[in-house]
Amino acid sequence: MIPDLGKYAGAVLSSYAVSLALIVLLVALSLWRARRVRAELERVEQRSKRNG
Amino acid sequence: MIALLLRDLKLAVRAGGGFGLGLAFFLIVTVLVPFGVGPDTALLTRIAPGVLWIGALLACLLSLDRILALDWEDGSLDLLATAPLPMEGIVTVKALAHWITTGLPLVLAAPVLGVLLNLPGPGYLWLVVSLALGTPALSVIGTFGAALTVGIKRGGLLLSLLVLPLYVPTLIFGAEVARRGAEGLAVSTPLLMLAGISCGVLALLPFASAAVLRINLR
Amino acid sequence: MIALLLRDLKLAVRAGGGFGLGLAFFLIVTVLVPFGVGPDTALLTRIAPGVLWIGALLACLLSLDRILALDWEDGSLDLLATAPLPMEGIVTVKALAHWITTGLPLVLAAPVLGVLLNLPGPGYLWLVVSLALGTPALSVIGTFGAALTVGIKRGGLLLSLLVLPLYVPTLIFGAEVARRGAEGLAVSTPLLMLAGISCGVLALLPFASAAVLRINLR
Amino acid sequence: MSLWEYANPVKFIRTTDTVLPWVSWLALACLVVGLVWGFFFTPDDFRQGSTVKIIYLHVPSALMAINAWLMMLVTSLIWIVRRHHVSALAAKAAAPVGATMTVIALATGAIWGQPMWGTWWAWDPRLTSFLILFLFYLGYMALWSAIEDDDTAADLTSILCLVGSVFALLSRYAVNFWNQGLHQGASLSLDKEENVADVFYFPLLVCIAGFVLLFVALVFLRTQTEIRARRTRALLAREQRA
Amino acid sequence: MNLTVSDLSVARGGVPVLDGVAFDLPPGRALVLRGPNGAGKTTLLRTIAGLQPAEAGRIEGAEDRIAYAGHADGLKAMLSVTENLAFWASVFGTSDIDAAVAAFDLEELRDRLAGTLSAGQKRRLGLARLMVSGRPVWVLDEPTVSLDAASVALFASAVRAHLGQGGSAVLATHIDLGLAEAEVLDVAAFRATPRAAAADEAFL
Amino acid sequence: MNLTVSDLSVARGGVPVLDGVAFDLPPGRALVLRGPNGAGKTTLLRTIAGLQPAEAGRIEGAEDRIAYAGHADGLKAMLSVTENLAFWASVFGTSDIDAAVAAFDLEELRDRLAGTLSAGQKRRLGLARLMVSGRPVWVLDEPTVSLDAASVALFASAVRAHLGQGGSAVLATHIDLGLAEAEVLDVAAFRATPRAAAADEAFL
Ligand code: HEM
Ligand SMILES: Nc1ncnc2c1ncn2[C@@H]1O[C@H](COP(=O)(O)OP(=O)(O)OP(=O)(O)O)[C@@H](O)[C@H]1O
Ligand SMILES: Nc1ncnc2c1ncn2[C@@H]1O[C@H](COP(=O)(O)OP(=O)(O)OP(=O)(O)O)[C@@H](O)[C@H]1O
Ligand SMILES: [Mg+2]
Ligand SMILES: [Mg+2]
Repeated sequence: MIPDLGKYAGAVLSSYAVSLALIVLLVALSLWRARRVRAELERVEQRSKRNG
Repeated sequence: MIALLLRDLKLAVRAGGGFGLGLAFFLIVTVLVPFGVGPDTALLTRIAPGVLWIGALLACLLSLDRILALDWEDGSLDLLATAPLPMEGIVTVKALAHWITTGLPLVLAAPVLGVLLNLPGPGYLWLVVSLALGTPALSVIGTFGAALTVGIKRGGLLLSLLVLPLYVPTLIFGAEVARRGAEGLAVSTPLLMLAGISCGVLALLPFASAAVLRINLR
Repeated sequence: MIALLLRDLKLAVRAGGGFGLGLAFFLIVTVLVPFGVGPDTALLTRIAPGVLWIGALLACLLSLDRILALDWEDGSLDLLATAPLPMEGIVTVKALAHWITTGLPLVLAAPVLGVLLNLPGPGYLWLVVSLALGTPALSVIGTFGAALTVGIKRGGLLLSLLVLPLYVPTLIFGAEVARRGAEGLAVSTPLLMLAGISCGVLALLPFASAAVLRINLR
Repeated sequence: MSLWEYANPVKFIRTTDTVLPWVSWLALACLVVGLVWGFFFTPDDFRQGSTVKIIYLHVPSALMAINAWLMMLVTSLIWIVRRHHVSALAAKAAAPVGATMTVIALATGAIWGQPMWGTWWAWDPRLTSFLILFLFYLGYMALWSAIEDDDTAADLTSILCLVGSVFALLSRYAVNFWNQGLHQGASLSLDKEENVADVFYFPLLVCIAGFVLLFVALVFLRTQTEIRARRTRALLAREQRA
Repeated sequence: MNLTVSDLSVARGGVPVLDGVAFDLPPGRALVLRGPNGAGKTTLLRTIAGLQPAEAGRIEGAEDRIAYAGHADGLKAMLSVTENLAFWASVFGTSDIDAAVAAFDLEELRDRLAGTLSAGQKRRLGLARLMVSGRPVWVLDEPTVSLDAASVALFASAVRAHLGQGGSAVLATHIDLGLAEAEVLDVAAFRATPRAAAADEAFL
Repeated sequence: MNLTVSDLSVARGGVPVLDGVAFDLPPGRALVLRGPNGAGKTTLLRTIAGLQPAEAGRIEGAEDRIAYAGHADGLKAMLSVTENLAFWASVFGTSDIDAAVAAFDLEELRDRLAGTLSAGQKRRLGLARLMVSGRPVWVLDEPTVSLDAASVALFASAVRAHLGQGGSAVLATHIDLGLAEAEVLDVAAFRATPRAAAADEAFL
């Protein structure tokens, strides 16, 4: 499946691994924080609506 | 005691003076050196262990004035002194908090910065070992300096001046371990000395710091 | 304005943060370097101009937080802001006072420290010239950083982080002048660039610093 | 309708909410297609061997690293001149993305450098100026996080961004002067003769598109988050006064 | 020239604190601000002194005419009493500090470093600075903190003398200053309705 | 256990300030120190709290029994009101902060960062710390600075409750606290005769 990368396999694979890991980390963090903040806002909005 | 440690860590994280900044300073010093001495790789390789140690030392140094001065200024130190904590405990906890926020991140980041300066392969292990052994001593000695200068407004520069000579033995043996390690030589003698200095400092200096702090408070 | 300059100088002398300390820090960094990198003379000669420049830069950096933070803490800055002085004038005077207490002594002391690092003969002149041209820029840039971080308690480390990257061009050209000078090469291009940077920074940055300070005061 | 209407936070959230899924899926598609194409279906370079595959990550991330800063510069200027909150928050949102891109460019470059130049790191001007750019990102983010008041933080960071850009440019020239480099020059320009061979070129273009879209999606998402956080704080403050 | 404040809204930390503050202060008059802790006196005074922008409303007759004294005294611990005063005198372009020294009974402390004064003595020095500023409008935030009864009286007579020379003063305080002739304004009456600050409005 | 001070001499900056101070404070009683600015109240209180050594004389019943509050409040701007109090509670080995919060009317401010409080609110928080310390002897230096009338009353009733539980208090102040039952000691009576400090004696 994986193409023959020859003697540079380590370099190529590790650079893909590092980059993808960083991207996934960034996306995950952004999504996680987006979720949390959105939930928090909803909670506060509900409450302030109830209190008038 | 644990409450104090937790508070200090919390403050370090919140007040934007925490883990990141000491590290960033370390990074910047490492980056500046090539600008100063030129980009020659062979030259950089030779001075790498020394530069990394000096960088770590300066990063430590710059954050020393946060150890006690903040608490002094807002009066917390007076209040802590009247609290049921031994002064020795207070200074030890303060040094520990400083190490966790500054020394530990430096130890972990040093290998990455070693790459920038073309540190040779076998050097990494010994660099990390020497920093792990040496930075606690730096924090404890620094706390002593901070206790000495605590009454002085913005004593940062004076603090550096007092502490730097005290750092010399640690620096010499620490850098020696890292350098010999990088060159593949035997490291046991300086390593033992470094460990000895660290243990001695950790065991004895807190008493001196506490004494000095008591004098400064009155 | 002159009153402010005189007051700052007087305070620098009295409060123990003045001429001596920056210099002493410079000295100590220069002395630490051989401990860190080992005592090889040829090696030291090669890195001498760079090390001296980096030492000067760090000595400058360490004293930056005295420029504005002290006045902020005791409320003088609020009072100065309501006084009939333009903010641009205030920051310029502050930078000038910083240069006189830190930059100028470094320029004068650099040749002496050059001896410690075996700086080669022709290097002395160019080292002094480059420092004389470069340190005013360091002070002005530093004042900008100090104005940015003035509201932040013990922002010293953050200040360094913000200011150091801004120091890069000055450092590169300054160290280049000193290094080429020491090696007997032509220095005119980096010298011109260094002078250009200094002039540009001196002419423009005070406006940015004043703007930033106004924002921080409100 | 003027463009500035999107500077209204509510309007911004509403618009981006409809756009965001499209951009995100498109980004994912481009990234997958580009990277799979590049990784599996392109030949090795005759000189660089299989390491040439790194280009699909290295070049797009390097481009985005610079462009993210440019975008922050523009939005900072907009904030200073027109004081649109979304603009300042977008700059804040973009910084960590740009910083990550810089790290990716640096890391892939370093990994590439090991087989090609025999060293992880050399003080080549291109590399060095990226390192400096990374420092600027760090300082910018640290300043944002150190100041409590939002508008003050926006003001100060945008001025830092302006001043920093000037100094970043200066550093670029300084570094160029200081050291001649190992790194190849730009060869992606459309009019130059020695473009990379087409086999590498097209997947690379797809990857670049993927990174751009990813950047846009992330900035939209993070700006929304910042707006919501800000709104939460405003609501809480109002509640507290009541 | 009067100090005229009309329809002023002030905010602190992004939260509106006072709304619709209005007063008119002719030369020779003093205005005492009262209000419970956290009412917004400090915020109002800082706004009048130009240290922070107003959310809305206008302040006239303040430009370059105000001498401000806040919670902090702005003294340099390492300068003597005389040096501290002389510095502020030359910043404000005046030169006579003797009157101020006499008015606040600092004669004996003239050559002491400001850092070695007691809390009340420091405060007296901080207040003496007002006299050397030569500015017509004094804006004072809790000026009598730490002062003993005798010093409060000294302060009251200094204010009275200032008013007599055509100056005016706005003071926030919790205690009685012995300034019977001053008008009193209770800022609690202007408490802002709970709403977002101008900076936050875009988000609501 | 009484707090007994006998024949105490205190000095500041190497200059003797008070001589022969003596008093005896049984549980349940409060002592108010009075005296003009610079009389030496702060110096005396710091000595009693053990923050500086006495020149001569003895202090009994102070060891580990004192909660001190000086001119500075020792608050951390970046910690919330609750966090500040909880920290001091755990340092002093107590755990209940709710009583203190209630006594000084801090309920609404619980989650605010201490840095965003007004001057009087900060002071209230600083005083609330006394209650969580669980110490029997309160040593307070101008505790009511910046407090409005309502807060002074809160403070007075907190002191009274403390006395009622068998605690005692020494307070320095310039204003009237509404603590009618407290004894008053005028430190001006103990003013030191001009002489050298103990540390200087060897040179004379
Ligand atoms: C850590 C270090 C590195 C950094 C920060 C870096 C940075 C960059 C940047 C910014 C670009 C885009 C420039 C442009 O298109 O004008 C680029 C392109 C490129 N880099 Fe690197 N690089 C690094 C290391 C390397 C290494 C080690 C190699 C391979 C030997 C390499 C090969 C390339 C190639 C082939 C391109 C595409 C050039 C083109 O055609 O535009 N880079 N790099
Ligand atoms: N960041 C913030 N967020 C919310 N409220 C704040 C913030 N900063 C200050 N406040 C509130 O603003 C109000 C006004 O404070 P200000 O210092 O003006 O009061 P003051 O009248 O001077 O009180 P004092 O008599 O105690 O000095 C206070 O209630 C304070 O708690
Ligand atoms: N270094 C010094 N040299 C000489 N006298 C000093 C020095 N430091 C302080 N003093 C004096 O010691 C005296 C006692 O000061 P202290 O702070 O105890 O007074 P206090 O009663 O608390 O006054 P206040 O009511 O103003 O707070 C003051 O007159 C002060 O000026
Ligand atoms: Mg106030
Ligand atoms: Mg006192």
